[in-house]
Amino acid sequence: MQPFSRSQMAARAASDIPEGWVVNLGIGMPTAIADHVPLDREVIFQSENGVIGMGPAPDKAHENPWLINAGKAMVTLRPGGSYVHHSDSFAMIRGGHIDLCVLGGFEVAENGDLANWATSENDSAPAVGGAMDLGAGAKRLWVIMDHTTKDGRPKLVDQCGYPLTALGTVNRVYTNLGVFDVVKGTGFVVRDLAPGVTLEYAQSQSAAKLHTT
Amino acid sequence: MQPFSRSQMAARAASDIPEGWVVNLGIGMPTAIADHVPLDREVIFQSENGVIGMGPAPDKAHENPWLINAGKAMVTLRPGGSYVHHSDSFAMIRGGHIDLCVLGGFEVAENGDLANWATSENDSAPAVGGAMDLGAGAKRLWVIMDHTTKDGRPKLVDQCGYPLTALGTVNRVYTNLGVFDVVKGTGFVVRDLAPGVTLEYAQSQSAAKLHTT
Amino acid sequence: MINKIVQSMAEAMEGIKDGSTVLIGGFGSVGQPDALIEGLIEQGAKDLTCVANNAGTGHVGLARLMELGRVRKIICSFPRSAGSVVFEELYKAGKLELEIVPQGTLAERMRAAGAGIPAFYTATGAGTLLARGKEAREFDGRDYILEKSLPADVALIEAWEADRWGNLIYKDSGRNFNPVMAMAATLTIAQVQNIGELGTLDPEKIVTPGVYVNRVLRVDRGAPWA
Amino acid sequence: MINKIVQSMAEAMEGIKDGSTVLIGGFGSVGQPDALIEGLIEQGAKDLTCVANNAGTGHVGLARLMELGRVRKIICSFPRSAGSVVFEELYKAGKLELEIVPQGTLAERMRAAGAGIPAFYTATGAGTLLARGKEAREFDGRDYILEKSLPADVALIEAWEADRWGNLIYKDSGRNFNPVMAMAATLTIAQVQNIGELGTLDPEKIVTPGVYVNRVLRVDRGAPWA
Repeated sequence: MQPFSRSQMAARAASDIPEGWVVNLGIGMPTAIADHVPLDREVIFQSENGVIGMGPAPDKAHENPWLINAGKAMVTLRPGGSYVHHSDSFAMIRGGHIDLCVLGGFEVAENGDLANWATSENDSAPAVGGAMDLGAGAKRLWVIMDHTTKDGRPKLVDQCGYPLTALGTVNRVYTNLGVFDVVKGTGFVVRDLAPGVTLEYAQSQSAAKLHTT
Repeated sequence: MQPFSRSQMAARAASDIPEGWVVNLGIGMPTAIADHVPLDREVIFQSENGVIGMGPAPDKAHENPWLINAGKAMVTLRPGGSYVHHSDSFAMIRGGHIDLCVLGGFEVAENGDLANWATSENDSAPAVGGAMDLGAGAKRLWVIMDHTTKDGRPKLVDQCGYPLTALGTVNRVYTNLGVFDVVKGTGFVVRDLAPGVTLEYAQSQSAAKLHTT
Repeated sequence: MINKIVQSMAEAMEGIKDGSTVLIGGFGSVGQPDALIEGLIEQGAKDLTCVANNAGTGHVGLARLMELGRVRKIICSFPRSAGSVVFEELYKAGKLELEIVPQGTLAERMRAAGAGIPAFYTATGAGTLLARGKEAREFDGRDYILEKSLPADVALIEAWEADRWGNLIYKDSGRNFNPVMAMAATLTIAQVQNIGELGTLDPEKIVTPGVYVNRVLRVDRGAPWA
Repeated sequence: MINKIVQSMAEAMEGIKDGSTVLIGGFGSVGQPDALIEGLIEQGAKDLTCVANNAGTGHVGLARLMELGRVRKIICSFPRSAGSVVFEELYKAGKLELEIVPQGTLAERMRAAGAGIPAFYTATGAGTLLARGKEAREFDGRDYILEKSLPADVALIEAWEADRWGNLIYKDSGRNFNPVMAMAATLTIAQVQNIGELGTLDPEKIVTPGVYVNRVLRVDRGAPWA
């Protein structure tokens, strides 16, 4: 059994992004997806802080501390890129103009619910950032995350236990075990499994039914 | 009796605009006010179509057909001027950032109501333009108009008969007979009368009580 | 390679359906996509709802589209102006539906559609004829009315310069309704005077990011008519 | 002559009252008005409600203001981040009120305040913990919640260049919250790196018209810290 490495997960997600899409990548694992999209496949990466058309991280000689992404890392602007302010940036996000958003997740439910911002109802100071805006506003929402928590609990679930970020909007989940579509009325549908990972094994690591077809 | 001419009315209103105000002038008589503000008294004229810091009309040699005001006349941009789109322009208007708007009027009531867009309830296609936005949004609303209609009916009234543009927001009225403040709880208060115009005469031309002090 | 530049008017107009809501940019003739309106006349879509600041003048452009019986409804702030003869006639004959919207509310309703806001409150129009049938509500002692967003199928807009990503730069007062209309429509088609290589438009001057633009057609329009 | 340029920090901070709601621009350190925050610390106003994307890091700037007990409440989208030690401590001790707002809702609530919109509907947060106590409503079969505008007494912002009318141009990702905060506050104070003669700022590049700005202070800040 060869579960996908993080880099392989990111590459797998990247390979599913066609040219021309406007894409917002969450902080952490999602950000790595951009590294796997070749520059000649023109994908427009948008960042909440108003950068449209981000390019790769600059080399030392071209660092520009005024140009950062939502993760506060220095980035570059591609030819054709532009800047907007926060309200215009989120108008773009909330108005359905982002073709795809990829976020990390604590849990994804078979109805497409996402929990990724607070680990308990009692945590009164969780950091939500732009996750709820992206979760509700993007045309497509993919989640990239390990299939289970570090202590082995499933993260694909029949119902989220953690507080929700967005309701019913996840379309696909990339994990170390495979790729799973979230289909309205059906639930998780296996699209691909990592080499050597059987459906039975993936199911045993999930707390929701995995469908085929 | 020497009622104010239109030019004198405009000059009178212009003299009451202090340096630094952001001012929107309605189409028609209000537009003429700008001509009476000397350029060295810096007043920022804003136009609904997104021009901030308009200057005087261009001479023939400097006409620019891309640069017009809300009345669709060619204008200039002063040093320090800028452009915004329609939604940003009206955000400025509706958000209370315009110090003064001057509009024409059919009727002004003693409670500050303005009617200036439709001549009857039955006219189903009157042109409202930006009048309701300006009437509701500007910090101060002045009206410049003849004291009576062409056939002699008073335009300062106890209650508007024409459909309303904005409710209770007129602060001052400039007419050919004088200048009248609209004071909450009192009504029209005479601020100034044209040379030779008596209070009695002005009152006889009005359908609302004119107060002094 | 992303390339939103189309080579023909037919390509620009492709797929506009009968019954569409069409936003038409411009204020006066500045920023008005004259060529695209002609293209729409040619293209043939009918039963349209058109949204513009005015209801057309003379017998060209929007007025011509109306005259041809292709417009079911017009949503605008200023229907009657000098030369709005076609509107006057059709409206009087009961052949045209009209929705009058205050100019700022019109712009904001389109911005809301583009920004994912289905409805918002505004003081504009509260207590007037235009508040009829609208929900009223008080906030902090002031009266407001609820206005719904105004999304559209198509936006026809004009800009000064574009690149193949569809980024747009405007000239002087040419922005007006164009950037908000670009946000509000599913299919945004821009008529531009100039096309620059990707990367030549100053990122700080781009007002409409290409994200909002689907097709760009170069039209050497010259100056707006007075 | 309009001249919004002030010569000293004391002049910039004049009149900020106890109990004020203060907006603080920036995202990360880009566009963050560090000098003005220091000026506010010096100025002394207390019992403040501060609005910013984060709740401060380390023991400088906003964190320092909080540490000094001057902040009653913080409204932000991302309170807990690496280094938000002062926030953590005060919050745990019950010495700081917190309102968590999704980042886009935060920006839009300020834009609404600036645009005369007392409230608007959004899908962001609908059905989540952050919808508690908020009115919910369905439009076209989708759930939305009502969000109120967020007006303020003071905005502290940063920009790249200004002129004496208060027009502002930003640099790269330096716009972020600054332009919307400028709209939302009664008193907007901008810290800028450069001041140009009136007329030297490109009118097509001015993002914040001086109409929204009350005071400008030149501060040679240099590059944002990483």
